[in-house]
Amino acid sequence: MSDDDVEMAPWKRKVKGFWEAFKRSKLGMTGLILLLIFLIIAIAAPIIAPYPVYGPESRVGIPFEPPSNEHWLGCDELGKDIFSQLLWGTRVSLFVGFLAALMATFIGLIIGIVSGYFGGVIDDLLMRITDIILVIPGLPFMIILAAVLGPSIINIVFVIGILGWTGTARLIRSQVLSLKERPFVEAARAAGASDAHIMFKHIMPNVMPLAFAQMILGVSGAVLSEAGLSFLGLGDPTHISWGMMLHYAYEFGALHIGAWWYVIPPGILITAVVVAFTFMGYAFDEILNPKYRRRR
Amino acid sequence: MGMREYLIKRIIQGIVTIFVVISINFFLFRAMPGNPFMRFIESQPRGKVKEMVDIYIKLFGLDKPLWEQYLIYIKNLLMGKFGYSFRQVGVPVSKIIMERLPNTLILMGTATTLTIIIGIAFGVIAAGRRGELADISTVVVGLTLYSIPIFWLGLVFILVFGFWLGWFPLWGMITPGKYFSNPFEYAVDYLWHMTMPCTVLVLVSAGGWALITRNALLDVFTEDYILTAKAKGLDERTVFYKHALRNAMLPLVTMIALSFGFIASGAVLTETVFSWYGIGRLLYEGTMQHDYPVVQAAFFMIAICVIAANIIADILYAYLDPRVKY
Amino acid sequence: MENKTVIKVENLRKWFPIRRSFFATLFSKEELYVKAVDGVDFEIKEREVFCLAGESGCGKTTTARTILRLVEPTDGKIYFDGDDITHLKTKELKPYRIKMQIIFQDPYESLNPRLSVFDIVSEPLQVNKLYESQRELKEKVATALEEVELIPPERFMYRFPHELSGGQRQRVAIARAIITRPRFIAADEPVSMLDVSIRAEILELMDRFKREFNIAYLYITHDLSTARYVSDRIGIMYLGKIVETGNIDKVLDDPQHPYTQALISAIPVPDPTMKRKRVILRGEPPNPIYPPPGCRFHPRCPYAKDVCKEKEPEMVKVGEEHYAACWLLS
Amino acid sequence: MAMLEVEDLKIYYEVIGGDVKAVDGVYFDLEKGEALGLAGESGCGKTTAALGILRLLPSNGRIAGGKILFEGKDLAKMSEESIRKYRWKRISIIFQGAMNALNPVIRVGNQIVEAILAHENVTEQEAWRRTEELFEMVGLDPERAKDYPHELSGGMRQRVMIAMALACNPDLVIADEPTTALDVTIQAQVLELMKKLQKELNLSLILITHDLAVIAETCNKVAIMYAGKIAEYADTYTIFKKPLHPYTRGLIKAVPSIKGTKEKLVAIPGSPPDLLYPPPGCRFHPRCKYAKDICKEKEPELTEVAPGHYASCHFVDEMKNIPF
Repeated sequence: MSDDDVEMAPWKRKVKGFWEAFKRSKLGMTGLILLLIFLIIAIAAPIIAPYPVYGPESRVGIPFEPPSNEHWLGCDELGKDIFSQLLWGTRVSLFVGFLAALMATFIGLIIGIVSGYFGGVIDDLLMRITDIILVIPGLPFMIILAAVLGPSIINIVFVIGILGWTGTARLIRSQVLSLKERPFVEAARAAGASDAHIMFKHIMPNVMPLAFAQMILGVSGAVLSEAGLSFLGLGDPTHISWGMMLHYAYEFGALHIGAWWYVIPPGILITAVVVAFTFMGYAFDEILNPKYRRRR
Repeated sequence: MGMREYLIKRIIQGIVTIFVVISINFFLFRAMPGNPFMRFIESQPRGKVKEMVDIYIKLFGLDKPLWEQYLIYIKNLLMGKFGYSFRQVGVPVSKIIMERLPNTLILMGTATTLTIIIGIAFGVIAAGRRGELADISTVVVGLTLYSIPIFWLGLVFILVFGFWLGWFPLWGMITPGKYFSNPFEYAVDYLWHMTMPCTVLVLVSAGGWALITRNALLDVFTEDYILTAKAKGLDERTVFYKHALRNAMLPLVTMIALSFGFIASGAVLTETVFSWYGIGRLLYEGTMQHDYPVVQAAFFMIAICVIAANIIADILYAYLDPRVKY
Repeated sequence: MENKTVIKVENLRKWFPIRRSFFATLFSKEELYVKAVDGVDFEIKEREVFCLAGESGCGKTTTARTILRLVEPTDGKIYFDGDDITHLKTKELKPYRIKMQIIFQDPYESLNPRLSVFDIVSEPLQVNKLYESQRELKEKVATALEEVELIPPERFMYRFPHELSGGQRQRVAIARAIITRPRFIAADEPVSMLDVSIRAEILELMDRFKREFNIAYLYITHDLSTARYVSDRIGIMYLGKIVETGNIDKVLDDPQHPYTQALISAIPVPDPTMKRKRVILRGEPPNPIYPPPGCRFHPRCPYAKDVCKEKEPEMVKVGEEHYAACWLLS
Repeated sequence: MAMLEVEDLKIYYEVIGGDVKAVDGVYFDLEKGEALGLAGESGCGKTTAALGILRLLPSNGRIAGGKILFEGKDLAKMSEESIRKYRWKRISIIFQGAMNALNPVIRVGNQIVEAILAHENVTEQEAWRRTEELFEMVGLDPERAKDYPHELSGGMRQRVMIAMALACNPDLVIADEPTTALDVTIQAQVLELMKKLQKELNLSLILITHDLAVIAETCNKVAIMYAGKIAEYADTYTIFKKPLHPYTRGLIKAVPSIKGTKEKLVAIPGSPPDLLYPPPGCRFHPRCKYAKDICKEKEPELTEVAPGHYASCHFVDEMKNIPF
């Protein structure tokens, strides 16, 4: 470490240290670049999409028209431009993915910390609930819940988020259990620190990186779940998403006429977005998960 | 506490979980705003479905208060009475379930077994060649496979191997209208139909398995007892299989248990795409057709399978790890 | 002038209940306890180092944590400057927290890896609101760092623990302990994780503060050789009890309790010319859930008599400033 | 010719930023029945040297030079196949934390039987009988051979490790901090046992520890390591009573003793160097109170100052006149 580094603010050095490690991970950087591309697409979709995708004026071609110069990826069963829909679909995937993962991580973090820090009956109760939710089959339950709640983007976010926190909660709890036995927590208590101070100042900063890695991995799961639910016809029909496009492709017999331009591109984009988060999450986990540290 | 108490404890936990699933099943359909169950019945035109209402009112006590309905519901479940389908009017749900269950068990059983074997094999290869091409490609390919939406891979397979190349049937479980002279012919046709869905399931899940196996092994490699085993002059195979793999199996068994829920999700999507008449597809069809008794029963069966598989995995863990204090 | 007593402990007990799962309690109703500390008495004066020594699991660390009220005592009394603090509530305890500090064994574990040296050292001031302005806070931290010879303080203030050597980390831990000018410090094996070549520096530092700030130390260690150099008085613990106590030189040079004798003879001496006869103890310390009846040491004692199996020995005076609890001596 | 001769051994670890020279020119030798203490502070390379002898280095470590002659054959250049025949049969090793050094899912007896079967042409029953004999030899109830490691106490596990190390009647046993994790009274039991067995079986022993007192009581020769190099090497009496190297002197002054006069403990200022960027010249010079300019520039060689007494310091002769 050089002397200049010491002059930097501590948090800047922390971020810098993390970035140095992350930069070395080819997987992580690939994921980050992919994510940046998708973020740009999501923001710029209205500008860069060649055709409108909502409303009657979106029927710009012949149904199931194959790719051409006007329609790079052909048209769907209503004659809507597929390429434009793909660009717009990025928004739903990222929105649902981020929000659901954020919700799941938040619930998981709170339950993990409370359960691990306070222990006893609270811990017992929360962990039994976690165990139960952990074995409830995810997608089947989401299907039922989504069907009962009705199709809307917020419901989809809720349905995915409410089931996705168990892994995070368990991981954070086990971290907190070991953290709270560490002497620095005891030292803080000996100095007169309150439970709140210890939780926010000592426990939180030590579990946040892990929660962050969990959230990134959670986004990939959430994007996949959204795609699955939408494909099954439980998505929000007022918004275009890639899963929804595949739903219509399947329903309206794209397979029977070999309309590959309708079937293949949405899946590639779902895979690419999920890959971005999976790669990044894997890289974060390798850097931040204390379990892996001694392996290097 | 000995093994027997542990078993009792684990089974009690399982029963509690099943009880929670039953409650979710009940309240979701009866107590949610608007009571979806009654709403469906009331929305039906005159005809046979309306007649079902009387049967349901009698069977599940729909005119009674909610808590009483709940008790009746549990009692009926315990006696195996799932009610009658709304769509296939008058057909007991239990009959539909029993027709569908074997198909799911065959497909999922085969796919899961293959996944675990292939996944572990690749994980072992990757861990043994850490940092080499085989390892790096296992990580990259594994993560990518994990990221593919399973239903889409199904669609691509249908398009490529079914529609364009014509190697495999597009969907279904047996060739329609075909006459089978013996059970063997039937089995061959069944397996031929199963090839694509099974392959898709294995492809998507095996990547994750390979990664988990690899990481578990790499963790074990840093342990001192591996160094001891090497110092003892044991050959690499013995060190690897007797000392490393056996310990790496422990986290794997935990992961097997946790992945059953994931497998169930894969089942619903795969069965739907390939029109495989199993419980997963039944759940989907039921949801789409608002056939709530069928949905409830299908979800219940899936949950039971997952919970049972979990208990088995936990017992296996306790058997493998002498340190488990139950 | 007679030094004031800072810490006084009377018949201190700490039993940890064994937490069992709900299911286990269905099969057996028996309540089990780990009797970590089971009746301990001592006092520590200003500028005095009292050493609690013994093997792992003998209860020495638990004793310190109980005195600092980091764990709740099961029984007994703790006095600080004559005030009974045994059952004070969190709020009432606050003024005492400033006056009592602790230093831990492992400087790699006792400093939060995500906090800077400034955050760590200033924490006691921050949580007790003992500063007027950020400037004052910074000055106080700088002074504390200078006192532990981390000079210049600006070079160390914004580092993270992993950027420091083991010795430097332990200095940071000491800076945190002395920043509130405590009257009492419990030092739990403060040098046992450090390299031999730097131990003396840390011990010297602690000795300097003892004289400058009139600190009373509770020095906890399994290493009697180091204890010999830094302590004034010592208590030898075995299975939750003090078996022998008194002036450090008297206890170490003329041990009276068979356990102390065995313990001392077991310690290797860094001198190849010194040949000693060793007392090798049989077996290992028993489980503190089921301590043996009578004298707790009797199953391993080479001189055990019948009475040792039945009745617990009382502490008796065996010399000037020297006490031991053994049936052979009474 | 000595049984084991280590000459100019160099072991480097490859890390981001270069090579960590953990062991950088180490010499010592050992006769049959001798006990050598390898002493030094954390990170001085003593454990690496031990692992290097048996070629058990982690994947980023390599032997970068030097010889390890065992009965004249160079272990450093041997094929993986041939060195395996030396492991345990001729040279066995006891690791520090016995909890982690034993496989948690295999019964301790089986872990010993496995070692016997790997090297001796005996049946499994015979191997079990031998294991039970070994258990009695180290003072354990042979019944405990059927236990798993977690069912034994720390002291018992270390005894199991000793029994395992003796399973194939090796000529040399390397013990890496065998008693560090144990309580003093248990440490005394284990050390006493090791001393007894070493004499009875005429074993050669390399005892690696940071605790000089343990070495004083167990070994007849001592090599003091500092920052990957041998600072001083002599018989135990000379090292403790007439050391010449400033580091050895400092170390011995820093060690407290339960017996004898209570002299003031003196620390060595500073801390050991980062072996990724070791200081030029003598590696000890930044902490040495006698350091002169030459110490910063030129690396001292390990020279024989008296028969069997080696030290690597530019001012060895001057040190003879400075009383210890």
